[in-house]
Amino acid sequence: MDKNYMKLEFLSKSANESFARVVVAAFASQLDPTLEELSDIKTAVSEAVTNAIIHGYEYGEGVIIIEAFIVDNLINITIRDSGKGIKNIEEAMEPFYTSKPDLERSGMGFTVMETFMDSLVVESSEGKGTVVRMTKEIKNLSDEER
Amino acid sequence: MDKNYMKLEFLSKSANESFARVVVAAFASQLDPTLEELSDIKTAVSEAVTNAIIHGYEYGEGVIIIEAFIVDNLINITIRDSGKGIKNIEEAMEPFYTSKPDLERSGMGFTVMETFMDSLVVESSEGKGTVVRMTKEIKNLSDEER
Amino acid sequence: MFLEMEELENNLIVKLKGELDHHSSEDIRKKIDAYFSTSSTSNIVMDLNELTFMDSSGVGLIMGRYRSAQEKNGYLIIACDKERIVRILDMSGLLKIIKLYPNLDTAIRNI
Amino acid sequence: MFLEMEELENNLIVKLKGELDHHSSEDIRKKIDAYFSTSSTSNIVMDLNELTFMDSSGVGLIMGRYRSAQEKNGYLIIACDKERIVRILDMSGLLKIIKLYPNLDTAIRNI
Ligand SMILES: Nc1ncnc2c1ncn2[C@@H]1O[C@H](COP(=O)(O)OP(=O)(O)O)[C@@H](O)[C@H]1O
Ligand SMILES: Nc1ncnc2c1ncn2[C@@H]1O[C@H](COP(=O)(O)OP(=O)(O)O)[C@@H](O)[C@H]1O
Repeated sequence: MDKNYMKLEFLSKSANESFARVVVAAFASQLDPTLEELSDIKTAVSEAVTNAIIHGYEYGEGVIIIEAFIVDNLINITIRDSGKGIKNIEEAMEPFYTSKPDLERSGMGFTVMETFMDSLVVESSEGKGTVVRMTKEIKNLSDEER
Repeated sequence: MDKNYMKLEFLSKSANESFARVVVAAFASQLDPTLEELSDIKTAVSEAVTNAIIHGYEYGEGVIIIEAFIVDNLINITIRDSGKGIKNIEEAMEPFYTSKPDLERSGMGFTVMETFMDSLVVESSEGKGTVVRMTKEIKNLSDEER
Repeated sequence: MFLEMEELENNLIVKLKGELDHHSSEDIRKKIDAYFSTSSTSNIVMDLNELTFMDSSGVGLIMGRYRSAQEKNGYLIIACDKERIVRILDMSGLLKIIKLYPNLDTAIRNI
Repeated sequence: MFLEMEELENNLIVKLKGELDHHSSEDIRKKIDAYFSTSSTSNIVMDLNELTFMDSSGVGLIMGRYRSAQEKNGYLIIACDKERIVRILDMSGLLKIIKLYPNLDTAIRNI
């Protein structure tokens, strides 16, 4: 795969969490990733989309936008909401930090994204929304290495 | 499923034909369709996306946009390109009509869409592009009826 | 998309597996044509029973190979009992000119 | 997402199957809580071996049920040997306070 691009918009409904995972996984599968790499991507996307629904839109109506670019064997994924935004990004990204412990959030979302992807950048502005950018290189293992 | 919406944009590459099918099928599966209904939708989407790639953009670069709405148990799918458009829509929709017999097209694309979906509307303007609108009601059969 | 080809007397047996759409049919067409054009066989038997998806691009692929066989004074027959695929073949008028058998064994016995 | 619950002596055995995310965990939580709050059992055994997906929402679900068990002076243990899920549990510090066994049989024998 030389280059490819897709953009997906959908409503901030929790039923769309699994939909978002399937879409990004189907797109990423053009790079012939291992099952492990595909699960890494699905997990990271799930975290970011869930955050947009719970924290960004606080269960209200909103649109979530996922963009994914493929260049050679790198996949670049951006997940964007126009929700309430994050005041202190550094604090938000700390393991175990959550602003919604009452909703049984673990505060591990960003940590999971960081662990499973190669890079993670979060941009946010209060009242405007949040953008999560992640990249992952797909190793393209030969069949024996899998 | 009360109401849901998604919009997908992607490049007019033939490798994205199967990607588009997976995305629409994953979205439609929220209505709990039978395998048969899901295949109907996948086939119709495949025809419209293939047409955008071959006829709309004539294998050149372009963006294809799919929108899907769910309202109760109806799914409404729109596939749009900004390609060369269709001069005579009536003729184009006739079974066996193809402008590209040399490419081994059968001229059956629109007929397949009409057969597998409940409704099909095609809008097009030369030099601007084509919009294909299709709907299908998902019967929500009980387990015994499947 | 997988493709298996095998010669049996005067017949080229072509087994298709997976999803046959416009994208995959381009590659399949080239492979069949490359094989068939240099093979001494003149008939083609297409086994579609392991396809999990086919749209009208499949019809174009089959029509094209039907013509290649005709050019060698041979013919093409299809092995398929998947309802959905048979429906598309029927809709396209292919079954008026091409013989259909439910499976490869029956197709071969009736060549 | 499927859920199976069964009482075994003082333990509520909870088997989760499918994809455990924020969406499915809401439903699962309600069902476990409704059962456990009226049950005479005080421990929870969570079998995660048939999960095909879990993200950090699963961690929240498990932490919450761990607390419910504590409130009944019981405890929660996990049966799981899926590497990816164990990794998320470990990352979240859950394995410092919750015992993990590779499968349900071993978990039950060691309650
Ligand atoms: N899209 C978002 N919009 C607003 N706030 C967010 C968003 N994503 C994350 N946050 C903030 O960052 C915190 C940490 O996020 P995360 O690590 O995913 O943990 P959790 O979702 O379990 O709270 C959240 O509790 C929330 O305050
Ligand atoms: N998106 C499109 N843009 C431009 N022309 C189109 C488009 N879709 C269909 N057409 C025209 O309509 C004709 C019939 O389409 P179809 O029934 O799908 O058959 P086929 O794709 O096999 O040609 C095409 O040959 C083409 O001329």
